[in-house]
Amino acid sequence: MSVTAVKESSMVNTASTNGQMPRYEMHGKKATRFGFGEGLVVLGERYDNVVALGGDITGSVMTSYFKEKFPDRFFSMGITEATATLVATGLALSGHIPFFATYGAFASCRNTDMIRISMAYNDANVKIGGGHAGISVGEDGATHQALEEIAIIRVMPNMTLVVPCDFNEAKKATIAVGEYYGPCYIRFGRSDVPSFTHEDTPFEIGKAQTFKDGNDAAVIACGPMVWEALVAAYELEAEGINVRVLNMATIKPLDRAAIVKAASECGAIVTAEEHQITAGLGGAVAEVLAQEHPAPVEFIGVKDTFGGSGKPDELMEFFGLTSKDVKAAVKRAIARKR
Amino acid sequence: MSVTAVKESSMVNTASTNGQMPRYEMHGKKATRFGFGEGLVVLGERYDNVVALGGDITGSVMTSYFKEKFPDRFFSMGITEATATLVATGLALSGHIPFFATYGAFASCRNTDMIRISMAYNDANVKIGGGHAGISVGEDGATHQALEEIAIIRVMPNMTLVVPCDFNEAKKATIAVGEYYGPCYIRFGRSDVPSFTHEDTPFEIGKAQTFKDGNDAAVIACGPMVWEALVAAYELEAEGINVRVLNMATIKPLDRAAIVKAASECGAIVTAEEHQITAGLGGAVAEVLAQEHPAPVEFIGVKDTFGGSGKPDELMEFFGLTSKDVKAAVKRAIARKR
Amino acid sequence: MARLTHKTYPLATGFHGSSRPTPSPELMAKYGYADFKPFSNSADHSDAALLEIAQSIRRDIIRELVEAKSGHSGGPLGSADIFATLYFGGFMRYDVNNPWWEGRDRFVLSAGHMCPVLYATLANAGFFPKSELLTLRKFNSRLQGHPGRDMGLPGIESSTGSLGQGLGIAVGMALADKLVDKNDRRVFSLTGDGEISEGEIWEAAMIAAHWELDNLCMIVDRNNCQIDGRTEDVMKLNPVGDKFKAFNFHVIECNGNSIAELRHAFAEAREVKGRPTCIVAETYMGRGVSFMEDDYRWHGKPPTPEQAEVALTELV
Amino acid sequence: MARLTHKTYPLATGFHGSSRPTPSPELMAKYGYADFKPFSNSADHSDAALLEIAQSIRRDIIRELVEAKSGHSGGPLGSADIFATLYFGGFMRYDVNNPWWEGRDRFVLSAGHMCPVLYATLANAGFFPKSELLTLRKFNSRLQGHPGRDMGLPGIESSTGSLGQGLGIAVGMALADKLVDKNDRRVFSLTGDGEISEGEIWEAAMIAAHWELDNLCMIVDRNNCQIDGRTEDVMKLNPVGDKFKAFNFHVIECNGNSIAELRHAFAEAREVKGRPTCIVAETYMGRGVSFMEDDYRWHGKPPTPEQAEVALTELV
Ligand SMILES: Cc1ncc(C[n+]2csc(CCOP(=O)(O)OP(=O)(O)O)c2C)c(N)n1
Ligand SMILES: Cc1ncc(C[n+]2csc(CCOP(=O)(O)OP(=O)(O)O)c2C)c(N)n1
Ligand SMILES: [Mg+2]
Ligand SMILES: [Mg+2]
Repeated sequence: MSVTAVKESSMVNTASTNGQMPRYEMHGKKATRFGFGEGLVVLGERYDNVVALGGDITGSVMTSYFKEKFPDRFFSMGITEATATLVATGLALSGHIPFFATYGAFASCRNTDMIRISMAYNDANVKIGGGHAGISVGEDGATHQALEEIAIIRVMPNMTLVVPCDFNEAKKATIAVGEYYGPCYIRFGRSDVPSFTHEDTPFEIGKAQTFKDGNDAAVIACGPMVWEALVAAYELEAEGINVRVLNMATIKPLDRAAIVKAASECGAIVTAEEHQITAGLGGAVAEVLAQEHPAPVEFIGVKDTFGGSGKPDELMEFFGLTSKDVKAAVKRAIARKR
Repeated sequence: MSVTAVKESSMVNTASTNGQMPRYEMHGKKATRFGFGEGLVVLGERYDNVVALGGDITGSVMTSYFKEKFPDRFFSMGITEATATLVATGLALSGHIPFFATYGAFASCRNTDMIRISMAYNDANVKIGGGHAGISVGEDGATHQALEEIAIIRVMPNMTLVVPCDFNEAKKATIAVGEYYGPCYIRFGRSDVPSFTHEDTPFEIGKAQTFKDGNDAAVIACGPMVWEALVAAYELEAEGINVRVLNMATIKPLDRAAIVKAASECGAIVTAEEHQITAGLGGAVAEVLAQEHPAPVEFIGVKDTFGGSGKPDELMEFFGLTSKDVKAAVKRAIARKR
Repeated sequence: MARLTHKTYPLATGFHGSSRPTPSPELMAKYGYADFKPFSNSADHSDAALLEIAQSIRRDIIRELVEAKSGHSGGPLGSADIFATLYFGGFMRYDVNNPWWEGRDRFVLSAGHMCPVLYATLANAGFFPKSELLTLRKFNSRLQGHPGRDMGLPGIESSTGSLGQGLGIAVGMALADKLVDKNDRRVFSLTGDGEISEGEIWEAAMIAAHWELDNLCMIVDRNNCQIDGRTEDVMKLNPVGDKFKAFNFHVIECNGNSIAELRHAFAEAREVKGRPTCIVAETYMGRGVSFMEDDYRWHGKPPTPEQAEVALTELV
Repeated sequence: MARLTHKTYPLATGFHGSSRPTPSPELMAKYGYADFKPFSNSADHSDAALLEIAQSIRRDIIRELVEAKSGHSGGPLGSADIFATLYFGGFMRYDVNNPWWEGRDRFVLSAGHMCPVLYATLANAGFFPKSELLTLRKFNSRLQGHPGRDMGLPGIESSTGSLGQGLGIAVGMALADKLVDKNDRRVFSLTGDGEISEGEIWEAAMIAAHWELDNLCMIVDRNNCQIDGRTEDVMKLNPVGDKFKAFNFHVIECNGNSIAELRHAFAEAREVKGRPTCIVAETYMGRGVSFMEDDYRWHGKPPTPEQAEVALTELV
């Protein structure tokens, strides 16, 4: 199917979907880690059994806010990600709600056995915050650019995994994760990214949110890629292509119904994540579709390579993680419709 | 599509595929770990820069064979899975070919950060052997039943992941992995499982092998589930359903062409693995199909729960990992064909 | 301000839809389990009384294992005196009728593979009927091959089985008690000696000392054995006491097969202020069974029925 | 029997299809890099000569960082004397014209974030032109924010950046040299002090001592600082020397900002037989720059252009 053909066929749906949803606009930029930090403070204010553990980078992952406000409920663990996860488990098995945050590379990899056996198999109410997600970390380079957490966390039974899309959602998601029972992982980023959701934008663990309607194709995205998807979708609208944008903030438990609905109503899917293209959100979506509603999917993500140093924007472009890439993927996906 | 309809439509293909391939028969039972142990000895005989590291369970993961034969090239690391992986890296960066084996739960989870940064990012020629794969471990219970390695290893760039199906293949795969450059993980099991491949059965890293032809559906399996798939396929043949069986011994790099071919020629796929149903072989197959050839897939695997103690057979049945389950899944998959 | 609580004990989920295994009446009769009366927990027990309990635990370990046909004999037998002293000598507060009682002291078995001794101890204390010991490692048993909290067995505070993790969990519990809830509960944790080659043991030790968790008492079962051989051959651990001293623990070295020495050790640990305690308990693997004693090959093997019979006659 | 070898050095893959960044001629002129002559590596250097090299390294660290606009100042400046002594005092064998020479001694920077000092050291030795220092942390630079072996920078033996890993790699290298290849190469590794709270450090230490790797010399940069504050506040590490002694290391405690003491330490380490050596080098974070010295807030910050100018005038 040529691009022209795409345009024509997509015209059919334009009227029915246009203008039904509020258009998201960027209102400033702020890293999602600040939402995590603020959300944790809200939890600290609400519940006196919320505690936090530090991994020597409290000022980077913003547990510093909690530490300042609730010094009696903050405990430094030094640089011991594996054991900090265990200490958190001990706190959880004592009825507390411990948050331990560090860079995602270490929050998901240095302690994987601890997440599996002590946290998940125990069904312990531990909350892990993984910061510095994705290659938008920038100059620190590959070792610090966590691109594997979605695969590692979602394969673990009992785990809940949330990847908020902007500052506001990160704050809401952190609070929700704190109030939810069970072992949870929340993923957030270092660099400033567009803020576009509002205090009243709905967020619920386990529910995808439709951020833009459309039936020509659907982009299922998480984290800051949701904004890139929206930009792509708005631009494509001008070309007469109506793209649905789903914010899949919860990777586990996955909103399977929303994915199947998107595939059956749109017939073509694009997934977008700041993560390896392997076994991540794209993989999760592909699994659901293979089981319930086969459909063409184009994957946006890092193509099975490590990151590297550079400016965040430079890297996002080099690794193909911009709205431009989403746009091209949407066209490829539509061209694959039958 | 009803089962009757399935039978009728599948009849069409019977003639063209029947009898073209040798029928695999069980010739005894032997755990794949013994193949790993023997393969490692062959490597030791061939190359004097092959060395092995022990993790205090050499008699369980059969590095004991190498230790006995080449005591000067075997080094005990105590119980330090994370650092054993690092020591292996140092050996690899010195031009050696180190094998470190322990239970898969610890070979992939206790050292995940080390696999990611020291082994994979370094592109170091380290070989990890992960034993006690799957719930067929039996009585030791959930902590020791590794069900997450495929997801964890395949998300890492540069890694090669091999999951042999029986004793003979485990031996061949171990030798191949030793002679192949790059960071590799080989997964093998504790309990005796049917031996059915032969010395001359082809094995190549990165290539799927067709173990049975058929065009009504294809089962893509790895590890001991390949045998379950064959049993299911032979039984279904008697019912007039011709099932292709692919032995996907290499999960990474994945033989994408074989998967696409299976989907386009059979139209319905079943994946079977002794692994979580999430992000494993099923996920890998679903990713390829979503990108290249959408098709219905039924997943056989552990359904996102932890294992537990019991006899291996009892557990395989409870967790739905028998030929009976594969058979039912094939019928479901065919029923979903359009 | 509120406390957000979710009911978490007991989980007891197990294998959904499957029933628990039950031993046959014949088996129960064979071992005389039907009319067993649990032992009490009291500082008044004589050393001889505690030794008797230790031997009862040992006999139950043999019975568990011979019925399970797989599992770990050596470490459990070697550490039975530690468990008898800790659970029955008045050093740990617990209520078998209310196993999740908020005021209880807690025990985390870091060396999860040694669970047969913990299960036997709990049964001897009356946490659950002894008959259940005969379901060890069977499908859907609450007595998993390695402790599984999902099974909800009273007295099991945490799943363990991956070496080096339980101590960190115990540190978290001790931190919760001392610094968050500010109560006087105590936390105990036992590690194998091979286990202390895991780096997380040293991370946990550093954290416990940093936070001055004097309500934490860890015990190292120093039996000089692990799976592949003698510990000093597999991975040199000595000097164990000096290591924990350098990590700012109060260290007590004692004969871990002597009830009298263990009593002193636990009593001393209770008085220590400002730092956690590590009891390095020198034991013999397989203690009490002549053909198992001090032999690392018994780390992870059950006795045959014939061996079990001999063992039971020795363990009186 | 054969040796199976695959060409592995240099990798130099980088970002496929992208060109390397190059600093402008103006910048090179500003720092006088064009006519720099590398320093030699020799036991004959006086202490004063080595100190001069250390200061040259320090100036280059400032230049790297001010151009990169991000990165770590404190640790690199504090440890420059260690690098100057090790690389230029005749303690390490290497050939800048044949960086992957089989006979070379090796250095693994376990504290990967401290790479600006390693890069500056390598440039001062002539492994690559100084101009490349000005590409630190830029897109597709061989000078990654944390060492990346994929970039193929001469002198970088391993990717590092996840704390606690480099030492284990160094142990593997030392094991390869001493016990497999049976040659006389030596391996050095530097860790931060905060870094030693990672358990893998203690696993690696245990393994090194078990295998009596006297060809391994580790250095702890004991600056008492880490990101969140003073080490003893973030996680108590003292007594550091006793810890390594209990882990069977030969321990040398010295002033890590004294060339004379460092020389003695490295010379002593070379003579030790039967056990690995740990040099606990007491340093000041940010050493040499008045407004950075002993201040943990300079762990991971670059100087502003104004601060850099002041720093460069102080570092003469
Ligand atoms: C992380 C991890 N690695 C390996 C194992 C396998 N394993 C179980 S017990 C054991 C030996 C433990 O030795 P020790 O602590 O001395 O116990 P003992 O043999 O004295 O009972 C090993 C290696 C494990 N359970 N967990
Ligand atoms: C495994 C891991 N955890 C956390 C970090 C983040 N981090 C980088 S440097 C650092 C502090 C290290 O302290 P120290 O070793 O004393 O180095 P110094 O601050 O003295 O340079 C931390 C926590 C990391 N790089 N790796
Ligand atoms: Mg032992
Ligand atoms: Mg420091």
